[in-house]
Amino acid sequence: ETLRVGMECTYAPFNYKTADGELAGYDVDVAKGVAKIIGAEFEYVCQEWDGMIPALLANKFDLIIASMSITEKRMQKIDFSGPYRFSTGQVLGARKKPMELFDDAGNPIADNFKGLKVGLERATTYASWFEEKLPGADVVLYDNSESVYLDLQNGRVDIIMTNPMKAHLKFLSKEDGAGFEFKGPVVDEVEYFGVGVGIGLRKGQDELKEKLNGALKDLINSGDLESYAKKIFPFKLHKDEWGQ
Amino acid sequence: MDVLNGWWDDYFWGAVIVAKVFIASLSLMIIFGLLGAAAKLSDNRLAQKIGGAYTVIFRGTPEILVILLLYFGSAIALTALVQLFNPEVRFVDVPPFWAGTIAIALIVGSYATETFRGAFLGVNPGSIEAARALGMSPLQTFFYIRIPEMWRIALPPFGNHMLSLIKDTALISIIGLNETMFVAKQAITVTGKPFTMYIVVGLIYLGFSTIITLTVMGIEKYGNRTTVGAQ
Amino acid sequence: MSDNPTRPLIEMAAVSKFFGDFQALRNIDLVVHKGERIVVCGPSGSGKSTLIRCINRLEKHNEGIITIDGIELTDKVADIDAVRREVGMVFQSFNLFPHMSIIKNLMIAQQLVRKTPKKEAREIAMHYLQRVKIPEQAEKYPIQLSGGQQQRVAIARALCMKPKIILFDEPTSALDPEMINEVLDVMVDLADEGMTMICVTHEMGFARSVADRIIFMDEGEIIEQASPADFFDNPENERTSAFLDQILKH
Amino acid sequence: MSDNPTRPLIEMAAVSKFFGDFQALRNIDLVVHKGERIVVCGPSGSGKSTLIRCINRLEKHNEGIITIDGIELTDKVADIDAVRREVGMVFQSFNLFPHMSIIKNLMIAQQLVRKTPKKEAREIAMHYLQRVKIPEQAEKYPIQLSGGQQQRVAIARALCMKPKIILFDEPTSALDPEMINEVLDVMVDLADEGMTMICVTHEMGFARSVADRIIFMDEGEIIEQASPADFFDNPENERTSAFLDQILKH
Amino acid sequence: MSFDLNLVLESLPQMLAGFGITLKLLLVSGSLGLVLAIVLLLMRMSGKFYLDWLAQIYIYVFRGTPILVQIFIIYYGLPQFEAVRDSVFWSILREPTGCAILALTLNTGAYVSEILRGGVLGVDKGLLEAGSALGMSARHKLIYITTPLATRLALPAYSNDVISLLKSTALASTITIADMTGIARTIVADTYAPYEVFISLAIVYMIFTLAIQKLFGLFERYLSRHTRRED
Ligand SMILES: Nc1ncnc2c1ncn2[C@@H]1O[C@H](COP(=O)(O)OP(=O)(O)OP(=O)(O)O)[C@@H](O)[C@H]1O
Ligand SMILES: Nc1ncnc2c1ncn2[C@@H]1O[C@H](COP(=O)(O)OP(=O)(O)OP(=O)(O)O)[C@@H](O)[C@H]1O
Ligand SMILES: [Mg+2]
Ligand SMILES: [Mg+2]
Repeated sequence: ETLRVGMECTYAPFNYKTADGELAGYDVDVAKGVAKIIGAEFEYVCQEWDGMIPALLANKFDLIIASMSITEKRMQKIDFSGPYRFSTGQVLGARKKPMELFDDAGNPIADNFKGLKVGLERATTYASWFEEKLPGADVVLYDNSESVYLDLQNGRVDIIMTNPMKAHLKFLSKEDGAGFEFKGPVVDEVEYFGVGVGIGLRKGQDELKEKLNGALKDLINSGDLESYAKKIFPFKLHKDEWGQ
Repeated sequence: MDVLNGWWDDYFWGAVIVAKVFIASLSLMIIFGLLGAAAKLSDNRLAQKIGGAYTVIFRGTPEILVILLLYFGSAIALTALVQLFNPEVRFVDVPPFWAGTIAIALIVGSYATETFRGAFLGVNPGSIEAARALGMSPLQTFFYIRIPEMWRIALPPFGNHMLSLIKDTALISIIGLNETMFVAKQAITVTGKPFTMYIVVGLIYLGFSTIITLTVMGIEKYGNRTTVGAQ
Repeated sequence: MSDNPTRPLIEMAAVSKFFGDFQALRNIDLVVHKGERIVVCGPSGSGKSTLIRCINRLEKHNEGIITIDGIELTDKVADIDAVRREVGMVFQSFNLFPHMSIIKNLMIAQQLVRKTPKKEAREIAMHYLQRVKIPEQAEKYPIQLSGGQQQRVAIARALCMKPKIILFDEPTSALDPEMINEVLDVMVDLADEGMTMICVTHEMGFARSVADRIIFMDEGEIIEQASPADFFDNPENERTSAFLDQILKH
Repeated sequence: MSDNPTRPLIEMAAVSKFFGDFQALRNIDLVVHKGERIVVCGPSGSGKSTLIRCINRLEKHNEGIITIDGIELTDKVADIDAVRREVGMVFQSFNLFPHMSIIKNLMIAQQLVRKTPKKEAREIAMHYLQRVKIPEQAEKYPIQLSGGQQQRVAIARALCMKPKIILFDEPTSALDPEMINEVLDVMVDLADEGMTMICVTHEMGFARSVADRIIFMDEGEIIEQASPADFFDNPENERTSAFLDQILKH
Repeated sequence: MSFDLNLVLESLPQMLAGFGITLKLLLVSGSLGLVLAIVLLLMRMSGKFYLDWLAQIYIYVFRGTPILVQIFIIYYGLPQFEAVRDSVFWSILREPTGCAILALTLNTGAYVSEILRGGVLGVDKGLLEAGSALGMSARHKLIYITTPLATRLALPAYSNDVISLLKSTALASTITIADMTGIARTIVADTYAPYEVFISLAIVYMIFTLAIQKLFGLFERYLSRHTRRED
C-alpha cells in the first residue's frame, strides 16, 4: 500500500531537503519509522504550509507529517494521531532592543507589544495565539517560516514567534542569529498549541488512525523516537507517557 | 558562489521540470487556443458563449488564483465526473505536475484564443476564394490555405505567449512542484542566501526566454522568405 | 460533361441576386457560347463582379436559373465542384497563395482537386508558366514578383486546371501602367486560341480589339449588349454614352 | 528672401543621390524660374519622386548643389526650415493628419511654423478651402471625405503656407477615375494663376494643356526636356518614344 | 463537497477590505511604470547607441524573467547585503508595499515601453513627411503628430498590460501584503475552504478587469473619433 505524505520540505530541522536532494529531519525520520512499522510505502509531497489542510482535504495526499500541532480548530476539519513531539512557541527579538513582553506568571503584557511589528507564519498555532491573546498586535503574515526569520534579520519585523527548538538550533546558534535572543518564556497552552504535534489524516479513517497510533507508540517505547531527536538536539522532544 | 556548491544539480533538475511543464503546457495551450478560437468563430451561439466565457474568465483572473483553484479543485471535479459513470471509484488524483501544467495552459490558452481568432480572420479572403474557385473543398482549403496562412500571422504574438508560458511556470512552485523556484526556497532554508538563490532562478529563466526568443526569430525568418521581396 | 456544340456553355435566365435588402443583380439573361469572348463594363457597384462570381458560385444567386455546360447550379456540392472544375477565375488582386512558391501555387489544385500525380502536375505547371513567359520565376514566392508577373501566374494557375471557361474580374486594375500590357498580351493570346472568356475590364482598347460582344451593366441590370463597333460608335442607351464619355475623357 | 525676378527659383547643378550603393539620381541639372509649370514623367523607379523630394530636402542629396530662391540646401536646420516654408508639397497618398479635422489640418502648420494667430489662421484656411470648393467640409475628419476631396484638402493645406513653389508627386494616382478630374481642375486653376509648380504625373492630357516644359526621366537621369508640343510629337530620345507608346497605348 | 454560500457572503466583505491596497498597487506602479516606459522609449529613440543598448538590456532582462522572481529578489534578496540595508533606499525596501511597487513598476515599465514603441513605429511615415514639408520642427511633429497617433495605436495593447498589472498585484500577497489575495489566503488558512474563497475572489478580479476594459474602451472611442466615417 502506498500513502502520500504532505510536508513543507522547507522547515529545517524538522523537514527539509539537503543539498543532495534528500529529505531529512525529525518529521521525516518519524515518517520513515511509521512506514516501516505499518508496512506501507510512503511517497512525499511538498506543499506550502497555508495550503496543507486544504490539500489533504482535496486528496492531494493522505497524511500530514509536517510538525502540525493537534489543535481543536484543526480537529474540526481533520483527524490526528496521538502526539509525537512537543508543541511550543517562543518570542524572539533583537538583543540590543530591550523589551519586557511577559509578566512573571508568563502572561503577555499587551501594552508592551504596542509599536512592535510581529512576524508570524500564516495558519500556524503562533498566529492563532496572537489573534486570541493580543488581538491588537501589528501582525505580518508569511507563507513559510524561513521568510519570517529572514525578515527578522532584515529588521522588517521586530519580533517573531516561532518554534524554540528550531530557533535555537538553526538561528540563535549561528552567525546570522547572533544579535537575537528569546524575549520571553516558552508558551505551550494546550488550547492553542494542543497536546503536541501529530500526524494529520482525513476524518473517518479510524483503522488507519489506530495503525498510526500503534506505530508511534512503538517508536516511543523502542527508544527510536528519542534517537531521532538526539540526532539534532541534546534532549528528546516527547513525553514517555505518550507511549502508554 | 561557494554557497551554491551542492545545489547545482538541484537547479538542473528543477530546470528540467520547468522544461517538461513548458513542453506539456505548450501542447495543451495550442489545443485550448485552437478550440477557443474555433468556438468563438463558429456560427453556434452556445459555442460562441462558451468561448467568450473562457477568455473572460482566464484573462481576468490572477494566475496564482487559477493555479490554486485548479490544484485544489481539479481532483474533486474529476472525481465527481468519473463517479457519474462509475460510482465505485473513490478518488481520481491529478498530480501537481498536471494540475500546474493544465492551469497555465488554460491561462495562456485564453490569450492564444484571441491570437488565433484574429489570425484566422486575418487570412486574405481572396486566397480562400481563389482556392474555392480552383475547386478545392472546404476541408482542403482549411488545411492547405487557411492554417498555413493563419500560422504566419499568429507566430509573432504566439512567441510572446510562449514567453508568458515559461514565466508562468515559476508560479507553480506554490503547489510544491520541485522546479527551480522551489529549489531556491529549499536552498535558502539551508544557506540563508536568498539573493544568490533567486538570482540563479532569474538567470535560468533568462536562458529559457532567450532560447524561445531565438527559436521564434528563426522560425519567423524562415517563414518570412515568402513575405520579403528578395529580388 | 460532353461537348455539345450547339448547347451554350453558360445560360443565365432571369437571375437575381440580393445582399440583404439590396438587389445587386436584376433579372439577368445571358447566353455565352463556346469560344465567345465577352467584355463586361459599367460603373462601380453596377454588379459586374457579382455577375461573374455567380457563374462559379462564389456567390449564390437567389432567383432564376444558371446552367453551366448543362449543369444547373444548385446547392448540390458535387455539381458545384464539377462546375468549378470547368470554370477558371482570375481576380483583380491576383490572390496567389502567399505561403507557396509559384510552382506550388500552380500544382496544389491539380494535385488536390484533379488528383494529378506530382510529376505530371509539375510538367503542366511549367508548361503554362512558359505560356505566360515567366518559367524562370517558378521557385520564387509571389511577393517576390511584380504585379504584372503575379497576375500572369494567376492566369497560368487557372489554365492549369484546363477550364472550359475563364472569368476575369478586372485583372489589370491593380497593376501599374507598364504592367497592364504584359497581362493584356497574355489575355489576347488566350482569346486568339479560342478560349471562352468573360472579362470585366475597363481597358477599352482590349475590348475593342478582342471582344465578340460588350455588355454594359448599371444598377444590377444589363443595359446594353453589342458588338464593339456598335458599342463604341452607336451606343443605344444614354447611360452607356455617359459612361463612355467619363472613362474615355482622360 | 527677396524676389529677384531674374534669379531662378530652383537651381540644381550636378545633383546625385545614392541609396546605399544604388544611385537614384545621376548628375541632375535643372533650372526653374518663377511661374514655370514643369511636368516630370518617366517609368517607375526612374527617380521622379526622389528628384522632387530632394527639392524640399525630404531626401538629402549626396553630390551637387541645390539652391532654392537663393538659399543653398545644406545641413543647416535654419536654412532647411526657411526653404520648406517656401516650398509646398502634395503627396500621392494625401497624408492628411487623420486625428485632426480638416480645418485643423489647414491651421496647424500656420500656427506652429508661421506663428499666425488662431483667428487669422482659420480665415486663411477657410479661404483656401473655398478655393478648392469644399468649405462645407471644414469640420469633418479626413476619413469622412472622398479621395478626391482629401487630395483637394492636401492642396489647400500646402497653399495655406503661401509657398512660392508647389511640388506634386503623382497627386492623382491614388484616386478613382471619377475623382481625378476634380483634382486636376484645381491644379489647372493654380497653374492659370501663375503658381510655380513641379508636378510628377502621368496625366498626359494635363501635361499637354498646362505644362511649360515636360521633363522625362529614366534610371535617375533627365533624358529629355521639351515643350509639350515637341515632347509628344517629336520626342528626341527613343526611350521617350517607347515610354509614350506604353502609356498612350490604352 | 458542497459549496458554502454563507462563507462567500462572510468572506467577501473581508476580502474587499484589501481592494484599496490592490488599487493603490495598480495605480502607483501603473503610473510610475508609464513614466519609466517613456524614459526607456526615449533612450531607445535617442540615436545614442549606449542609451539604446542600456534600455534594450533592461527590457530584455525584465521581460525575460518571471515577475515572481523579480519580487522575491527585491524583497528577500536585496536585504542580503548590508549595504542595501544601510542605504537611503532601505526606507522604501523595508516596506513590503515599497518592494511590491518597485518590482511591479520595473516590470511593467519594460513591457509598456515596448508597447509604446510599437505605437510610435506604427505612425504612418508619410504624415511625418507631410509635417516636414509644411516646415514643422522635430519637436512639433513629436507633440502634434507622433504622440496623439501613437497613443491611439498603443492603447489596446496598453489596456491589456494594465490588466496584466492588476493580476500581478496578486503576487504581492507572497511578500506579506494584505491585498485582496493576501486576505483571501489568510481566510483560506483559517477556514480551510479554498474554493468558496478563491472563486469569489476570482469573480471580484474579473469584475475589476471588465471595468478597466470598459474604461479603456471609452477612452479608445474618444481617441478614435477621427477614424469613424459617420458622426
Ligand atoms: N457581400 C456583399 N454584401 C453586401 N453588398 C454587396 C456585397 N458584395 C457586393 N455588394 C454590393 O453589390 C453591388 C454590386 O457589387 P459588385 O462588386 O458586383 O460591383 P462591381 O460592378 O463589380 O463594382 P466595381 O467596379 O467597384 O468592382 C454594390 O453596390 C456592392 O456594394
Ligand atoms: N529610401 C530608399 N531606400 C533605397 N532605395 C530607394 C529609396 N527610395 C527610393 N529608392 C529607389 O530609388 C529609385 C527611384 O525611386 P523613386 O521613388 O524616385 O522613383 P519614381 O520615379 O518616383 O517611381 P514611381 O513612379 O514608382 O513612384 C527606385 O529604384 C527606388 O527603389
Ligand atoms: Mg468588381
Ligand atoms: Mg514616385
